Formats: sequence, structure tokens, C-alpha cells
Amino acid sequence: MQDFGKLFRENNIIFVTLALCLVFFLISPRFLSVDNMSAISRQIVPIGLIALGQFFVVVSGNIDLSMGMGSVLFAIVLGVIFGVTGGVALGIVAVIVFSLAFGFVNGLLVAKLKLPSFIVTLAGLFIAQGLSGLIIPRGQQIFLMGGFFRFVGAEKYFGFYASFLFLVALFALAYVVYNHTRWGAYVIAIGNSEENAKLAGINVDRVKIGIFMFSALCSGFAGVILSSRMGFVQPGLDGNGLLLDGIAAIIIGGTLILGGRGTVTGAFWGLLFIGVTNNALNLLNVTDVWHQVFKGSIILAALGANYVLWQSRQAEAQ
Amino acid sequence: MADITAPQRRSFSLDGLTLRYAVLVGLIVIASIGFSMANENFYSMTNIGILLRSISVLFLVSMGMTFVMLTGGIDLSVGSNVAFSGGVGVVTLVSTGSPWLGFAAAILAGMAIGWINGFFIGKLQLSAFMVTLATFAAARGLALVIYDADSINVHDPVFLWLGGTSWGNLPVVIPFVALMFVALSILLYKTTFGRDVYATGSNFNTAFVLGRQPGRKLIWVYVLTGALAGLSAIITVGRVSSGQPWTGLYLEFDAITAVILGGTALAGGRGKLLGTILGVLLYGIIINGLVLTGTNPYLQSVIKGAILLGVVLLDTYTQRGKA
Amino acid sequence: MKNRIDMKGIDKSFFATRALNNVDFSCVSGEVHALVGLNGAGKSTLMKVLGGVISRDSGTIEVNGTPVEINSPADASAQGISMIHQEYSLINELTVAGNIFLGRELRKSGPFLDKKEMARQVKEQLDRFGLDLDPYKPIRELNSGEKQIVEIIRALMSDSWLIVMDEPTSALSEEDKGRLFEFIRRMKAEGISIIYISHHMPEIFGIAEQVTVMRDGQIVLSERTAETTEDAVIATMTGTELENFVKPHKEILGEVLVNVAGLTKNEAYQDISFDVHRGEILVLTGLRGCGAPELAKAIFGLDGDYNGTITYRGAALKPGRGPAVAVSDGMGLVTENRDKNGILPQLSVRDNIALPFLEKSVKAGVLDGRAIEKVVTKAIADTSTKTSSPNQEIRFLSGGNKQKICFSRWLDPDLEFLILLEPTRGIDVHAKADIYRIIEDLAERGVGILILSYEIDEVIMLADRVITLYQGQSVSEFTYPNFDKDQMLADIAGVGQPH
Amino acid sequence: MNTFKKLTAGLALAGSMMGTTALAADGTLDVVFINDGHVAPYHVAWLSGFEDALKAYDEAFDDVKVTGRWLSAEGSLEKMIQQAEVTINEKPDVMFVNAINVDAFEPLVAKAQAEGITWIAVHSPMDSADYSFTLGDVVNGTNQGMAMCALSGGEPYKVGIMLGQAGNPSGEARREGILKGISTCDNIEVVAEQPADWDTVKAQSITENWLTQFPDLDAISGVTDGYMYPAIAVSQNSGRTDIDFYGYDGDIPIIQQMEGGNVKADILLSGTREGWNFVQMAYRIYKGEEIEKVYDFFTPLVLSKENHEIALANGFPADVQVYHVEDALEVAAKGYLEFGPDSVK
Repeated sequence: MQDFGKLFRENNIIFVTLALCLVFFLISPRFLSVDNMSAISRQIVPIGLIALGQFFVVVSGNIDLSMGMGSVLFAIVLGVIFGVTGGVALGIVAVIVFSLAFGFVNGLLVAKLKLPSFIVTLAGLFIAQGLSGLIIPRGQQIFLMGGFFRFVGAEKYFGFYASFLFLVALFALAYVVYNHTRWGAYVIAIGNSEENAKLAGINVDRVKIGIFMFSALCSGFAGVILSSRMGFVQPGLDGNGLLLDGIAAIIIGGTLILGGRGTVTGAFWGLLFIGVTNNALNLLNVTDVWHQVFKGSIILAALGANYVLWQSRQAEAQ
Repeated sequence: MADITAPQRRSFSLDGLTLRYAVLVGLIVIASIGFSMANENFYSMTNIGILLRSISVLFLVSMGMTFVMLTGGIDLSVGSNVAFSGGVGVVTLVSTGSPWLGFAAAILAGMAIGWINGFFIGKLQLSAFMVTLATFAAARGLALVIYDADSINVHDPVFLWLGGTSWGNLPVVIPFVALMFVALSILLYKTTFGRDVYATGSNFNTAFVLGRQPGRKLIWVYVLTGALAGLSAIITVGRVSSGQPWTGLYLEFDAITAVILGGTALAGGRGKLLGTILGVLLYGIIINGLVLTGTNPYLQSVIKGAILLGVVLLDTYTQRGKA
Repeated sequence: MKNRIDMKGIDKSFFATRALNNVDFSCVSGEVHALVGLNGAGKSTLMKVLGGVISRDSGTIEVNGTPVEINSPADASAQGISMIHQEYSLINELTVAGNIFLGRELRKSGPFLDKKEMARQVKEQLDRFGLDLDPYKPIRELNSGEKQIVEIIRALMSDSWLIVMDEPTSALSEEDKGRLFEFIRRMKAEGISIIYISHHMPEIFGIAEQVTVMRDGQIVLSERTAETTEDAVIATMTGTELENFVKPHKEILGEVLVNVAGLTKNEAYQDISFDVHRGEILVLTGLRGCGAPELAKAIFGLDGDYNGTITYRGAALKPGRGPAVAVSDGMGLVTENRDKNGILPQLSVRDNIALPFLEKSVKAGVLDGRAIEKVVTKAIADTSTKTSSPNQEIRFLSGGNKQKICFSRWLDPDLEFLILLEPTRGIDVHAKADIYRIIEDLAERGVGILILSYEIDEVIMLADRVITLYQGQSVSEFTYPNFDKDQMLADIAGVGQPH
Repeated sequence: MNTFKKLTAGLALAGSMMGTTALAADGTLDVVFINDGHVAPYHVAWLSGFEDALKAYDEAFDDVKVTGRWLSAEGSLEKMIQQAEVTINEKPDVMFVNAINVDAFEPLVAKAQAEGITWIAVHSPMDSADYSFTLGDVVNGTNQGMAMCALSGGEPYKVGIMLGQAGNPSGEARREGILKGISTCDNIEVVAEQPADWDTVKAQSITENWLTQFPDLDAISGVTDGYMYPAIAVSQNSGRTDIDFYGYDGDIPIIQQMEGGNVKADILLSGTREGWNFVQMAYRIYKGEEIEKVYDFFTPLVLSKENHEIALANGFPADVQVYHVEDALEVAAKGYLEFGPDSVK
């Protein structure tokens, strides 16, 4: 029984998500239909990419507010390059280069100039928002037609969307990097104690810059997927909702917002939790106006639950 | 979150804070001169009235945010709270016909959201960022529910008075904001509560050991911010003669930016209301000037980001010089 | 092969103070060398020189007879010298193996960590010393003793042969202590050399081959433990006394202010009883881990998890009532860790002083700046705190002045009972004298004072009454002027207690 | 309050008289267009049409210097009011204001008129404004709804409608019209109505949810073509090629998908045209021309030729003016010329 208690505490998000699914299924059997599962898997992809980038940033004790709007900006970079040259590959390369550069600047300001990541990336948010409108002349929309965008937006393998499989693959990669490479250990070390990490001879600045570059890269992928799915890009899309959902996902998944602790699998389940909640609120015909109320309350409840579990763990440790 | 785990920035001493104010005043002067050269109307009394009125809500919310950030916290829910408390106020007004009940309801509603924030942050010691992110969503949702996602027109002259009336070029909300500034300054600098706000942000543990009950003070700080959001809601309703469910969208980002510009440390314990006032003023002048010059809204965003980054970078640069 | 390290003729001065005076110190592999001395005797300075943390003024360090340069911690570890600090430098969220290999991880081909191999090597080391610890366990799930083991294993696995341990048992339970000593014995057998800083005579005579006593920056005794006695060691420790402070003679006539009866908290203190009278200075002393800080927390209302009763001004106190109630009842506390919970770093000297009794300076609901100014000016003057102005931010002050400010908060006339934890930790002699004077003045005024001090000279200089503690038990009680310093040291150090 | 209203009305009267005289005298025409947003595809076309027209008029007429600018309230009423206030203080000649909430602007209209500014209410008519520029949203919406009736084939037909931001006058009027049109037949069931807040991302997720929620959905109707881009893309990507789309705005890429595609009907506004029409209107006012107080922008329904025939056969009223795709594209692409400088020379 005690083992189960421990299992539950350490994986509570999995149980909570499954319980939530069960409740939704009992209310509306369509919830568990293949179609709906496939819709959820699709909807969580951009959030999931933002969440994954955010995961490493938060574990390292920082935050990256710029990457919601960043994904809009990177989508537009893709659109502009594609619109001008017609080259998809060139567009993707541009997104990768541009997003890495954006993340590099964020990381540089945080690591080398010791500015709080909150401020740096808040400024980054504004700048990304602005640039997204400035690099498209007159803010016109650009259509993304062609095989690649169709592939990203619609292709399915074994009943799963390619983009979802990509997300899963990226999560798997992140899992390996986080748990089985030096870099992952260093991210945790920095989040726990930058001082001790330095004592152990870790190049803290380099790791930090890398973290912000990875976050931006994920956001670049999110931009590509988002725009492929819509078939066009235009400035003025609101990426902040994406960011806040992404952060909520990893926190619900047990990542400590103060840094130093978190698991990739937890983040993934947190993402499913957010995806299921978003989807179910629609499916259950919850009026649109109530969505936010439910979502906010669920996050608050999850925080409260984590607090209670944390307390009980403290009690057990004594 | 970043504000707690970020390495202790070797930030400015008292002199540094004065320096920051000098920089802000300098930027305000430069921006004003620039805009007045671009547009002779910039210095008209009318425009100054418009400018001040348009940032009156930002003044109030940012002053509340200053209290929060002095404790080392953050409140992402204020914008949503303005919409929510406005909704409660307007619905109360419409259903009872009494503007005074409406005022009371708006402020109480704002305080209620503040109390929820404070309870989770002060009592349960949860991260302010996450808690207020949740109430950010919930309060906006409640606002939509109250309004049924539609706006409600308000005609009651008493209810609209504060936000809508002008004495000549002077909107009445400006002396009101000035009054609030004085009142909040007294609260922050001249009462035990104000000292405790600083103490809580500077070192929660010490404040606790000295018997200052920092957890309880945190609750009150968020309640205060909520009350200011309620007041802001009343002003907003007066200004637009209607209750709007989408009012105050991303107001918290503007407020946080203004407070940071004003030199309040993210980690808490250092900062002044005067700095916030200057921060809001700089921010408002730039927005106003950009409207006057018809600047592309996207360029406005870039400029906002650049100013935020620039001022903070300037800080580190001047400190490097000193160290 | 046998390793040895020789420090010869080491001198080190800090400004006018001669911290190390021509010190010769040696250590041989396969032995535990206990280093003993009162606070300020120069032990930690000597070890910092050895560890490359501070530079020496003169003298040489030789490893196996060859002079070596140790100018940085990296130099020291290159010579195989490691320090285990009381505040561990571990990463809580990483595993035991992850911590041990942090910064020099083993990899399979490619970028992947070879976790199995790392765990195997750690396990191998653990087995070698008969330790039972799961290499995959995260550090946050370990207790202090296990964390210490991880630190030591980390040092051993980076090829250290000389390990400096600074009061390693202060935070350990009995069981962990037993494990640690077993570990140390095995290390000796493996040819590891250990410098063991401690005051626990049973420990020293239980595991050390050699004991060296320092006093005033010099070595006053260095003997094989087999050839000396606990009492002989204690006798050499006693040093010079602080000359510029003379305790005024007085008799305690005040009524009982605080009564502690049968206070017990598992693992911390057992069955402690005493009174504190008004105007009396009662000093609790012992070694680190003696339970006194926990006791103080219980009295101040920070911890409610104990058995027994505490009576204050004739009424029983509610356990865990919180500091706010304590302060309003006229109690004050000066904590042992200034930076963690003593000062408010970004705030001014004025705010730091005025905070606990702010309510008294309120007029018509508003703070009366002049009243505060008066209190603060007086407090600064009374404590002779050196600050450019009351507006100065406290973090720019020296340690001694910071500590004076932590005192000057409590100069309020309504204060009745003051608890001081290590009141002079880490501050210089002049500031110390000032602080002693402040304490005496408060007592003179009728304030009951409970002090925890680990410095025997301080204890003797300040106390009207002394209670010695050893591992949570009260051992003996001394009343002024009948202080037997050697006896006190012996009681604190557990002389006569089973090895 | 009453005295206040009288006062402002009096001021407005005086102002408008002064305005017309002052306008013609100085040889400059300054036009400001305050819009509720700047990001939807329609907005973009509209604003750039407006900019282009200003330039063209300025170049075409030597006797008048035509200047102007547009501002975007980014969906915020507070911001729009601030922008209007700042603009009034600038004293341009003509202001076009696409008010997010009409009532909130009454005091400002009076103020503007007192300053001699001609206020043109855009899309939602205002009695107090000098002129109102309207689209006939209800009528257009009704036409869209009736087209749906006529093209649904009489079988049970399920439709989801994406609305504008709640409370927005244009959106509300279009919704009202669409529902009115649909009510002329009884086989159409509105299974969902959701506001997408003029936001394409929101439209995308709403479409995704609808497709799962209503496996037998037949059509998606929207109050702006901005919703159609993601709706079409998502439906196609999910393999749901059987869904019909009913748009509104006359965006060229949407009209292009009508011939043999799934877009069944659209309303031909064309943002570019509207932007040009604004400048023409301002110029005509400047010239002292008589124009009607409520100016109704010509916005025909667009159907493909064959669909139009089917519709007529199914009882679609013959008196509703319909453009076929080719003509519509012509108008959408070059229709602005109708409002160019040549049209008033």
C-alpha cells in the first residue's frame, strides 16, 4: 500500500489525467473515439513544442516568455522566405537559423550579462511580436501551398498525424538528452545550484545559452506546424495563449517553477492533461465563456493538490 | 521562477535608484522633445490631458504591481481582474440601480480575486507566477460569464463620473490618481504595513523570525492589488461608458514593464512608487507619441521591447562602471 | 605506497592579526589526524591554506618530500587533497552516481552517459568500504550522513588520498556516526589519510592516531593519541582571554522569567529543565549538534513539536505559537545565520533596526519618522555600530556591524527575554567586546538572556550560569564565579562518555 | 445629463457648420481612419487600399494636398477611445471610425464636430455622426443564409457558424442576417455558433473541434473570410472534402475556390475597394458635394454561375443581385478603380 502511495505521489499527473479521461468518457462516450483522440493529438502539438522548450528553461531556473510570440514570428519567417523564393527547404533552414539566433541572444543576455530571464524574454516577447509584422510588407497573408505543408498539416501514419509523431519523437529525444547525456545533468545541476554546478567545473554560461537556443528552436518548429496547418501565415496571431498553456502543462506535470526539478514524462502527461481539458470543454458543450473559468480553476486545483502531496511527502520524510 | 532563482544581481545602491530616475526623466524629456518636434500638438494641454487620462488605469494597476513586486512576487491576473470586477460592478449597478453598490461590488470583487491569489501565495507559499497565471485565466473567464461575452452599456452619471468627466482639459481621474499616489505612498512609506512589504520582499525568513507575519502581509498585498484593479475597472467603465468583457487585456504586461522600467527589483525589497510613476509616464508618452505620429503598431511593439531591454542594460552597464 | 604531506613554517596574517604563526603540520596516509582547538585558534585558516582557498604568507607545503605549489582549490585537488564542508556542494535532484561523476561523466560511444558503468564504479567503491547506498537514489532522499558519504566517495573517486573533514558528526544521528566511523576505519585501511577537525574527545580518541591542538595560531600539542589523555588535550586548549572586557560582578536577584521543564524532542534534546531569572545571563554550551538551537526554537515558538512545558512570566506557552506572538510578548531572538534569517539585505540600517517594534512609533496610524529616528540613532550609538548613515543599506556593512544591528533591534525597553544564538559568530575582537557590553547592559536592565555559544571563553566571560550539553543531554551546571573551564570543556566534549 | 446632451448637440451643430466652411478653404485634406484592428486579412487589404488611395489622390490633384493615416485599436475599446481623442486634438478634416462600441463614442463625435472635423461612422451607423458608411450587413447576411437554403438541396443540413467578437456591431448584424436567411427554409439546423473573435488561430481550433464533435457536419459559415482560410485547410487536412463553406468579405483567394470548389457563397466587400471608397468619400465631402447621410457600400452576393442557376431553381429570389466568380474577381482585383481619382475628376 505504501508503495502504491509513493507511486501515486510521484506520478500523480498520470492518474489525474487518466481519471479526467474516464470522467469525460462517462459524460460523453465520443470522447474516447479514435477521431477525437486523433484531434487531441493534433491540437497539442504546438503547445507541446512550446512546453518542451520551456521545460529545460524552467528546470534550469529561468523562464522564457518570448517563445509564444516567437512561434508566430518564426512562422512568418518561413512564410516570407517561401513567398519570396518558393523554396520550402530554404524556408525551414531560415526558421532554424533565425530561431537559434533569437534564442542565442536571449541566452547571451541572461548568461553573460546576468539579466533576469523574465525581463529579457518579456522584452523578447514585444520584439518578436513587432518583428512578425514588420518583416511582411504591409502585413499581407502568405499562402503556404504544396506537398510539404500538406504533409506537415495532414499526413498520417498508423492513424497518427505526422506532426504528433514528430512531437513524440522530440519528447523521446528530450527524454534521452535529459536523462542520459551530460547536458541534461548540467541543466538540473544549474537549476539546483548554479554555485555548485560551477564548482563541479560545468560551463554554466554555455549550457544556459544552449537552453534558450533549444527553446527557440522548439518554438520555430511550433511555428512551422502551426502555419502548415492553417495553410497560410499572417502577423498578429496571438502566440501568448500558446505560451501560457505550455507553461501550465509542464507545471501541472510536476516541474518546479523555481527550477531544479522536473521530468520529461511528467511534462508530457501535463501536456495531455491540458490537451484533454481543452478538448473536453468543447466536446462537452461547455459554453465558450466558461472555458477559461474551468481552465483556471483546474490549474489552481492542480497547484493545490501538488501542495498537499508535497506536504505529505515532507511529513513522510520526517 | 526567475525572480527567485536568478543570481543575486549586484544591483544598484540607493544612488543607483536615483540614477535610474535620472535616466527615466532624461528619456521622458528626450521622448517629449522628439515627439513635439514631430508634431506640434504634442505639448497642447489637450494632448497632455488625453495622455494622462489614457494612462490613468496603468498608473493605478502599476502602483499595485509595485507593491506585489516589492514582495518579490508578480501578479499576472490584474488585467483579467479589471474585466471581472468591472463586470461585477456593472451587473450590480444594472440590477440594483445604485451606483454606490456598484462601486462597492467592483472593489470587493477585485479584492476577492486578490485574496485568492494571496491565499495561495502567502498562506500556501506557492509560486506567484503560477497562481496568478491560473487566476489570469479564471478571472477573464468569469468576466466573460458575467457579461455573457457581451458588453453592457452604462448610463448612470454617477458611475461614469470618475472615468468620464473632465474639468476643462483636466480629466477628474488625474487628481484622483494623484490622490491615490499620495495615499499609497503614505501606506508604503509611512505605515508599518509598508515597512513590512519591503521586509517581506527583502528576506521572508528574517521578517518571519522578527514576528512581522510576512505570509499574512502577502495576502493583504494581493488584496490591495485586487482593490486597485476594482478601482481601475470603475475608471475604465466610466471612460468607455460601458462594461466590456475584454477590457484590460494584457494590461499586466504593460504594468510589469512599467514597474521594471521604474527600477523595482524583480527579486523584491527594492523600489519606489515614484519610479513606477516615471516608468508609466515614459511608457505612456511613447505610446501617445507613436499614435500621434501614426507609427505602425508592429514597430510600436519593437520599440517597447527595445526600451525595456535598453533601460535594464543601461543599469548593468552603469553598475559595471562602479564595481 | 605511503603518502605524506608536510606543511612547514606556515605563516598567515590578516591585517594586524596573526592567524598562523610558524605552523608545522604533517599527515601520513592510513592515519586519522585530529585537529583540535577553540574557535579562532587557526584550524580553519590552516586547512584553507592547505586547500588553496587562501594563500599563505610564508612556509612550504611538501607532498612526499617534494615542495608543491597550492594556490587554488584546483591545485589542491590535483595533489589529491579534498575538503568536505558542512554545507554540501551536492545537487539535490541528481542521483548519487550523477553527483559523484558531475562534471566528468563517463560516456558510452557517442554522447550517451554510461549510467550503468558509473553506478557500478560507485557501487564498487561503496562495497569496498562496506557501505550500503543505492547509486541511483537521488540526493534529496538522503539524510545528512549519507550525503556526507557521497561527498567523501566523490573525493575518493577523484583520486584524493587526503580528506579534510570539518566537524563531520555535528549533524549526524548515532547510527550515521557509527557508519561514518566504520567508513573512516576502512579508508585508513585503504591508505587514505584524514584530517579530522572535531572537539569530541570520544571520537578523537576512538579513531585518530594523532592529535594536534592549536591555540592562537600556533601548535601547542601534537601527540599520538595512544600516548596522551583526553584531559591533557583539554588542558592545552584553553587560550588567552579577551582582555578589553571585564565582566561586572553581580548577583541575580530577579524572579524566574522563564521555566523550562522536561523538554524533550527526539533526536534533538532530552529532558532539559532550567530557569532563567530576570537580569540573568544563562549560557547553554556544547558542541555543534548538542541540541541547543532546537531548544531555543522551541522557546521562541518556532517549533511546537516537543514534549514538556515552557513557562514564561508565570504562564505556560503554547507550543509553536509563532514569532509574532513571541515578539509581542517581549521576547527577542538573534539567529545564528545572519544572512539567511538575520538581516534584510536591501533595506536600510534604519529599517533593519526599527522593524520589530515599529508599532510603537505609530502616531495617528502613520509612522512617526522622528520617533523612529530617535530609536535608531540611540540604538546605533548604544551599540557603537559603524555606518555612514541610517539610510545605508545593511548589506554593505561588515559582519560585526551587521551583527550589532541584529542586536540593536532588541534594545526596546519592553523587551523582557532575549535569546542569542552564537552571538559573535564570525566577527572580530572589537565588535565582540561591544556585543558583550550590550548583553551586559541588557541584563543590567533586567532582561533575561539565554545564550547559545560554542566558544568557551565567551561562555565564561558572559555567563551568570552555564549549562553544558552533550548530544541533547544536559551534563552539568556551573554558577558564577565557580567556573571550571577544563571541566566545562571536558563535559562538552563528552570526556568519560563511552567511545 | 440632459443639459450635457443639449450642450453637445448645440456644439455639434455649430461645429459641423464651421467644419464645412473651413474644409474647403485651406487646400489640404487630412483623413484619419481608426480601425478596430489591423491583423485580419480583410483589415490588411482595407488599410492598404486606404493608404494607396491617399497617395493616388494626392498625386492626382494639384490643388489639394491629401494626407492621412490609419490607426489600429488592436481590439481594445480603451485604446480606440484614446486614439480618437488624440486624433481629434490633431484636427484632421475627416475621421473614419470603425467603432467597437457605438455608444461609447457619442461624446467624442460631439467633440470632433465641435473641432470642425467630419465624423464618418464606419459599418455601424450613428445618428450623431455627419455620415455613416454602412455595408448592409443584415441584408448581406440574409443573402448568405438564403443561398445556403437554396444550395443545401432540401435534405437535412447541419451548419456551424463562426461569429465575430461578442458585442461587435458588424459581427452581430451579420449573424442576425445569416440566421434570418437560414430561417427561410426548414432543413437547415444550426448545430453550433461560436465567436472566434476575428482570430484565425481560434477559427482553426474551433473547426478542429467541430469536425470531431459533428461527424455529419455539412457546412461552415462565417462572418469573415479570415475564418475560411483555416477552416478550409483544416477540413481538407482531415480528409473532410464534403464540407461546404459560406464566407463573407470577398477575399480573392476565397473567391478563387468557388468554381468547382467547396466555397459556395461569399459577400463581395473587398477590403481594397472599401479603403479606396473612403478616400473618395472624403474627397467628395471636401469638394462640398452632396452625399447621402447613410452611404451604403455596394456589396453583392457572389456565387458561381452554375450554383446561381441551381439556387434560382430552388427558389432563391431572382431580385437579389449576384456576381458570378469571374466578375467578382474582376471587382475584387480592380474594383477599387471605381473609386480612384478619375471617378471624381
